[in-house]
Amino acid sequence: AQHKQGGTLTVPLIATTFIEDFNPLNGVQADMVSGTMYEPLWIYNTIKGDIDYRLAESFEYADDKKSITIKLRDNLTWSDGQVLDADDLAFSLNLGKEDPKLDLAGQWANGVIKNVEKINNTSVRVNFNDVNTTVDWYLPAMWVVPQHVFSSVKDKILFTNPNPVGSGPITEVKSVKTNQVEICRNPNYYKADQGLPYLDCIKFRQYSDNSQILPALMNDEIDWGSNFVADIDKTYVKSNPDTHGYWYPANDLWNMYLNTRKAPFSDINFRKAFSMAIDRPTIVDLAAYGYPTAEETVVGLGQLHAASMDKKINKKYAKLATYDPKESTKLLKKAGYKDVDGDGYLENPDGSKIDFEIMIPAGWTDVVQMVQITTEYLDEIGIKASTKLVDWSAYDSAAKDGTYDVIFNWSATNQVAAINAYREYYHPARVGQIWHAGHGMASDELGALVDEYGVIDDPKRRQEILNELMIFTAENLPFIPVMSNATWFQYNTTRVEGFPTEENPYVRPVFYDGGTKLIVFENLYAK
Amino acid sequence: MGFILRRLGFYLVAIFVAITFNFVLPRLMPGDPVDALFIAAGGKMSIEQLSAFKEMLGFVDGPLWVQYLQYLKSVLTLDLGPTIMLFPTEVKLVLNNTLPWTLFLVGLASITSIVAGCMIGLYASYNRGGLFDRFMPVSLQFLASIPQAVTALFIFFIFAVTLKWFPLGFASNPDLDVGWNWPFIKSVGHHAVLPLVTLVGSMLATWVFTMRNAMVNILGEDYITMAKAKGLSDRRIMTHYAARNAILPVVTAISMALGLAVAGQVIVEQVFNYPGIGQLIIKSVSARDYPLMQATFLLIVLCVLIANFIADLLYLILDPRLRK
Amino acid sequence: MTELQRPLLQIKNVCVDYVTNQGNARACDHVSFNIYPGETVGLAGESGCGKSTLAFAISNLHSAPALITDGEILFEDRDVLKMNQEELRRFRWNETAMVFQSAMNSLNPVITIGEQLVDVVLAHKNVSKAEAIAKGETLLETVGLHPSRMNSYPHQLSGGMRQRVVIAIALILRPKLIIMDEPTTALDVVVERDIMDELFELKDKFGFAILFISHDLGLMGEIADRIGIMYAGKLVELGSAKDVLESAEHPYTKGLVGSFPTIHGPKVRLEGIPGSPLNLLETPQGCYFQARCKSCIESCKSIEPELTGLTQNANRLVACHVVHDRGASV
Amino acid sequence: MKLIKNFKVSAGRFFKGNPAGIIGASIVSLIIIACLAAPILTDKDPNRRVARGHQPPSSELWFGSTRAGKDVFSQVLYGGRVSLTVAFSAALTTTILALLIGVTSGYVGGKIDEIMMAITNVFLVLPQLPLLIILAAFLGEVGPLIISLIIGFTSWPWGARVMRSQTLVIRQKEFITSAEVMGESKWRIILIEIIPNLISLVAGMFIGTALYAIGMQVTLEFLGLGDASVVSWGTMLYWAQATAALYVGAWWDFVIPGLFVAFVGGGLALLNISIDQVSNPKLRTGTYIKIWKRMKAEIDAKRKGVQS
Amino acid sequence: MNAAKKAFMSEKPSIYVEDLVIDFALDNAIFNKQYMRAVNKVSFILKAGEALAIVGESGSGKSTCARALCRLYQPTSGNIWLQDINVNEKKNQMNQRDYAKEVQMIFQDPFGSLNAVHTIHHHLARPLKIHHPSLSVDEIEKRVIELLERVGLTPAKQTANKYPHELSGGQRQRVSIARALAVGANFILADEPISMLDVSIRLGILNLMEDMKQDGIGFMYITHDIATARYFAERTAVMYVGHMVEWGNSDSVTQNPQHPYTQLLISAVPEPGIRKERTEMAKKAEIPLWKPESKGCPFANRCLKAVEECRESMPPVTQLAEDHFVRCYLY
Ligand SMILES: Nc1ncnc2c1ncn2[C@@H]1O[C@H](COP(=O)(O)OP(=O)(O)OP(=O)(O)O)[C@@H](O)[C@H]1O
Ligand SMILES: Nc1ncnc2c1ncn2[C@@H]1O[C@H](COP(=O)(O)OP(=O)(O)OP(=O)(O)O)[C@@H](O)[C@H]1O
Ligand SMILES: [Mg+2]
Ligand SMILES: [Mg+2]
Repeated sequence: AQHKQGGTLTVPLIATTFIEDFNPLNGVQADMVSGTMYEPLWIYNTIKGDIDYRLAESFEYADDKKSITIKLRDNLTWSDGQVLDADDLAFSLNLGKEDPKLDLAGQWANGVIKNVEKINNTSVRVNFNDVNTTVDWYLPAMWVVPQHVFSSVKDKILFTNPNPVGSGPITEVKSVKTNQVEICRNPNYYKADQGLPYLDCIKFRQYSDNSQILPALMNDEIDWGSNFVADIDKTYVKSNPDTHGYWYPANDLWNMYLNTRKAPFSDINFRKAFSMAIDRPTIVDLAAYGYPTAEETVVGLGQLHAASMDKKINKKYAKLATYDPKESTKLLKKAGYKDVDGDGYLENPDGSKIDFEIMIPAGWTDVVQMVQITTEYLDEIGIKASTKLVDWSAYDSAAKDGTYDVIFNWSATNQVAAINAYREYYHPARVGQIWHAGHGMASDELGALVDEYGVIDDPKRRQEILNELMIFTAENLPFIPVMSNATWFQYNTTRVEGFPTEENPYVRPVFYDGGTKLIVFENLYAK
Repeated sequence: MGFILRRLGFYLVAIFVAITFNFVLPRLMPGDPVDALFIAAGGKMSIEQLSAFKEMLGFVDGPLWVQYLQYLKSVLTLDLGPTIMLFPTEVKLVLNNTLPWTLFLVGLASITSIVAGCMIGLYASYNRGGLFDRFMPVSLQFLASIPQAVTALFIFFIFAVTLKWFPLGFASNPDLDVGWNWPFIKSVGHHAVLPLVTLVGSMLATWVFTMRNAMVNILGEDYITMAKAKGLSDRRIMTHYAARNAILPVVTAISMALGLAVAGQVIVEQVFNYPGIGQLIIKSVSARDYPLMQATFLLIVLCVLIANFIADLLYLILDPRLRK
Repeated sequence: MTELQRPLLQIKNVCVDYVTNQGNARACDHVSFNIYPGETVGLAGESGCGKSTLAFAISNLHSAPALITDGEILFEDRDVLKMNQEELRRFRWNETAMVFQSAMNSLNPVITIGEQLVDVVLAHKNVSKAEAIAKGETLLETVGLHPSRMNSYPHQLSGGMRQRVVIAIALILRPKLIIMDEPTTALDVVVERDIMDELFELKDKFGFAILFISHDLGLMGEIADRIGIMYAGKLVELGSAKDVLESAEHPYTKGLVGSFPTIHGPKVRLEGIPGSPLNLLETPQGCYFQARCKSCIESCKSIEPELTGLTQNANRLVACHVVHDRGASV
Repeated sequence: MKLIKNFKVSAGRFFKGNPAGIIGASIVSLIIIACLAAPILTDKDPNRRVARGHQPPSSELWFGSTRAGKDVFSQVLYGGRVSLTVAFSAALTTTILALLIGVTSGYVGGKIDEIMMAITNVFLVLPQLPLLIILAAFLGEVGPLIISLIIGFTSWPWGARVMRSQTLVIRQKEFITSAEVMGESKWRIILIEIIPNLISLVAGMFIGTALYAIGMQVTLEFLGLGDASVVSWGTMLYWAQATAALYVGAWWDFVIPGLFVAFVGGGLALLNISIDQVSNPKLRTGTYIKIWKRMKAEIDAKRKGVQS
Repeated sequence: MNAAKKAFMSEKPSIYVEDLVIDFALDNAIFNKQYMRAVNKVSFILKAGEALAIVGESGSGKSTCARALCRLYQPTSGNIWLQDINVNEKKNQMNQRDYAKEVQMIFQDPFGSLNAVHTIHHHLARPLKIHHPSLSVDEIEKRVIELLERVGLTPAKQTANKYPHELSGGQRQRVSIARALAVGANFILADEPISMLDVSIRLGILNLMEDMKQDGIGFMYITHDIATARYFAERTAVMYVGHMVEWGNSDSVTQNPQHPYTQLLISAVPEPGIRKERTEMAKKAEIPLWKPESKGCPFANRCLKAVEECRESMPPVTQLAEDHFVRCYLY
């Protein structure tokens, strides 16, 4: 549909203060820059399951899978009118070679890319060290920057890029204040002939935390919120049902990560009992107002990757994700857990006490409540557990080092491919690096499976690998999947329309992701 | 002169203690402070930047005193460096954006409450035992004893969210041009009303009581009776003889009150989304942004000390007994 | 000081009460006496007998909890108690000035001596500030202080100097009456002597009357023309200084006089007054001195003695049954 | 026995003609008693779900339920125990520290005094909340105990200074010299001769610090720096704010803990005012003023009458 | 100490103060500290059963002497002998309690010298407990009553249970005296014990002290009021700016003052009925601040009869009569 041009979109950003820094490479104000001033090469639209080509027209792996060729659109220009061509792309790709901090896609650092070659004015070939079939997932995280600006910049991290020259729909900085930045239409946008973008400007407003977003939404001060809002139906929607709406599509999977090195979590029976002891739908309902989706299986992928799952496997393990306290109790009893000292709580088979803590950073209010309710359910089957609110840094080190009893945390299930989640769960190279591999069950065998996935492109073998990992997860339960979180998305159609909705789900509206943000923005128009 | 020098010396010591406090704290933290320190910085920093940072915070190799000297040097040369949470933004820039608003709000609130409080206190003491005297100060004190978190949220919810009389946040309307133009000034005023009311409400009672009690004490002094016997008018006695003496305890109380004003500021900025130092300290603390946190803390200390010093000077002007 | 002269100040039946939560304490109980122009009247009595209370009443200075409940105070026939605020303001200091018990406390510590001198002039006289300052300076010189002291603060002066400043302030409007409430008790004898000498030089010069309040009967005997003795809010004896000190009539006065060892006289054991002062909230029937009196008789316990003249000398007023009975029997 | 009688007498003297004191004491003691009697007044566990979220007050749930479905009434009572314990233990710590430091410094004098006072003054000018925030953040999750300790250990300087200056006044008094001349030990002089004279100051300080500690605790917890899994008035407010209680119309979730804090704070403030008035009767607006005014009016009228 | 004095002292309990000097630091400076000399080379003897009055203007060092005698101040130089014990000497330094048993002090301010929070009983029982630890509770009780009766506070039982604020100034001063008696001290240093009391009750206290003197207690009576000094004390010493300028038998000193300062002091005392002529000397009443390095007679700058010598060195002691001494170049 064609819409008239004009209008401004106001969006909130959680920040301390705004500053004049539009450098996509240092990420100081990434949310202002990515997808707005700078376009990605292409975007994976997970909801539609397709690729939206942006600056690139196409990409293609070589037959030997040892290189990828990226073809840019013709007649691309920078916002200052200069031509955007393969030189810029090659320059941008090469930035990561010298300085790992500029390696936004991370493909130099992990040794994938060997070198970058310009083929012609619009094409660039990226050569690999080894066979690889997954580079295209990561390249959208890399921003193409104008060589004519950045090549003369000495320290590309400290550079503030005060007069940004970009490729995206809005590039012209109209005003920078500590609490508002306004950026407007790119006069040389490559889609200008299609009348895009419809909106003239975006105003970014600074808010210091979530609690200030709700009143701003209610009083129509902002058009697009991406924040947790408590009891949204009773607050935001109720304050003006005609124009206030929200859509919370599923996001990443949240798990209770168990430390399988310690009793009682070292016992698979205990882990299974744990999983069956909690009533996922009720937890989601009470603690999170029903916004997330309760997980119905335990294979570790979540709603976002439903397409990658196997129905049979899901069915086989569904009972582990179903609330069944009787079964839990039975299982525990069989495994030798008894209340020896008569305090009303079960002890380990060896007689030692069970009393563990589920760790969660203070301040994550909705998930804190989930954990609290989880402990109540555990209490019902005679297991003593408590919620432990910790400081973020303590959480970080416990999660990485695997020194926790239990932590509640997200997973890497919101990435393009399902295999990424398993890499984070099980690849030995990730242990100690990230939060999801501290459960103690990562192994070389599982790591090899994950690695194999990345060098093949046979869909059948790929599915086999996924199935194997899913079964391993469900059989061993190193973590207990609880729910797929929601994508926080509130819209206000008082001034601007065209937002994705449940009825018209053209993209998963993640504001903090440059790609999806761009797709939504392109669809917005003033009323 | 001696008095001023002594006070200045003392403030130097106080700053020194604050700086040392900053130095010691990260070292008291469990675990490896350097690691924890740079979580927030992610992978954005180069090795060189990281070591420059460490040096700035005194985390250099060598014995503690070497670290301490290094740290002192960077503080004394005002080498505040970049923030971690907004890396590579300079700490100075962030402070620049926030400090003026805090000074504006705290200053205005302090002055308003001191002036208004003293006037109410004066009036109450003048009408000793009257209805006003018996109820006004006590009610104000009652109000002031309600934690600011409660009053601020109530005021915000009622006047900003529900009635929409006042804006939801910011120090001015973000759409206006910053400068000495009337719409902007008006907007600044409009945005300051609710935070100001909250702050003043919580500080007022202190001054009312300080002033009233000082006045009541002084009105019993012989020199007041003498002034009365001299046939001076009541007004002159109150303003010239009594109030001038009663102001002294008020000035003394300033040092105490300033600390509290800063405390109020944190909550008020948080609730009313007012862009000041108070928010900054909370944010930097939760993000473990050491450079920013330390700079903020030092800055607050510095401001409080300067205000204290001004109070000292005021005292010196008002009380001839201190001049030598 | 003859009766023929018109009195400067007539105190008639003045009562002053302190209102307390425990009841009213009458610190001045139907006190009456006159002060004539140029005369020095001494008022003596132990601590708490109401001397200062009476002094305050003369300028109607009392504020809560003190209240002048009865009587008249006629200054040149105008009743001070009936003046309105403005009349009262103009009356104060213009006609009667006051020197308070302690000079330390009666000067405002944060205001210069000069200002405290000058503002009284400005409040009462229609003169320019410069004139007022000039006046202040002359007066400082009069009391023996250098005019440069105008810029000093009270804490920069010694006790004696401060007392002189207070006297200067009292004199600046040339009042007809100066009330001195124990002006020198806080000072050393030598300084006291010095100031008293100066004061009486000034009195000779300006001719004001003095109401002199003191504990010190010795000093009083030296300077006063007439002496009044107060006990528990009542005036119990009044007469010429010589009479009162040398042939005291009231047992209390006798006791008081006998409480001062002399420097030159014979060394004998003195007895003073037994017992302790009366609590004004628990006053007995009859004479207030009965509990401490050695010659107490029956009527003392029921009838309040009135302050009346002695038969032999109508100017000697005594409030004592024993004395009057004796007088009557003579 | 004598102690009780003494207490009765002094309590009587304290409250007589002192409405602020009476009101303050009743409010505070009422709330304290209610919190102590929590198990009697309610059979609900403050940490357990007892209803659906945000149920309005009813005969079943007197003060409604929180978003998490917990009983606000039992939370406010049990939470009060925590908050009041924090406040009073912080106040106790502070008072004891201030007393020890102030009195020692004032009585012993000399170099010790100079050093102690230098430290005190430095701590006095360092703004406390930022200090607390930073300390709280560094100490990680700060439960009620830590909060009470950090408030207790950072609030003493003002009190110490007041105590010291009062001690200096008392030290000048001759009964101290006479105790010294008599050969009393220093400790006995401090404990038996000096400290009892500071009682009203100590009481005022204790109450003032308790008031301050309640405020600080609420502030810290409200800012999310406390341990949100412990029920206290501060965390109740924190949760109410986090679950947008006011916005969804669940005012009770916010107002009830807010009112309790407000009443305790106000009650303590009233008590503090009356302690001031007792230690300095000049400040008192006693009943005698009323009587005086009435009498004065009568006499003025009489004088006028005579005049006209 | 000369032999004569020593011999004399062993007859009767006595305290001999020998060349007492006390300096106070004027400021807190670390270098170049300034000192003032509050007491300069003062010597006197206190004897049991006798009173020595010390008179002088404010700031002349009277209280400082008394406090040094109580060991509240450490003398800068000079000795205090209790019988034959040099009290301040390191090797035989007495402990405060033993010393306190000999010497007690009573103060000027009847409001300040009793602790408002304790009963009268406490004030009297404490010294008994400290100095007579062997006493039983009942005995202490009995002694307290006896003491109160001794100082004329009857009924003693009720008084014991009262708080200081329930007593009048004179009664309080009696309690102070009783407290000194409770210790059992032989010497009482009375620092202006009546100056803050009501005129009507001053004499009561003086007479009480007089009676105690008869019982063998030695007094040092500090006062402004030279008339009461003569009334109460056998011997009188006049101090001026830390120096004893004239001393001896009270009657000689007051009736026949020799030192110009004493003469000034006595001429200032009011005498009923006599309007005195103004004395010239008093005009320039500038009292010097005495420093350790100051020299001459402190009164020289006010003295009309001062000669060159007076500004150079302090005059030596001149004995005018058997018991009358003066330090002045006129004699
Ligand atoms: N504010 C007051 N409230 C109650 N009673 C008071 C008050 N002020 C004074 N009195 C009482 O009034 C009486 C007289 O006091 P006043 O000051 O006149 O005595 P005085 O003779 O001047 O004593 P002194 O010689 O000590 O100055 C005293 O008994 C005192 O207790
Ligand atoms: N603790 C002290 N520190 C410093 N100076 C002191 C101290 N005590 C007394 N002085 C000074 O020593 C001098 C003598 O003081 P002292 O108290 O002995 O005088 P006094 O004769 O007792 O006077 P008064 O009659 O006023 O009591 C004074 O100048 C005083 O300022
Ligand atoms: Mg008086
Ligand atoms: Mg003295």
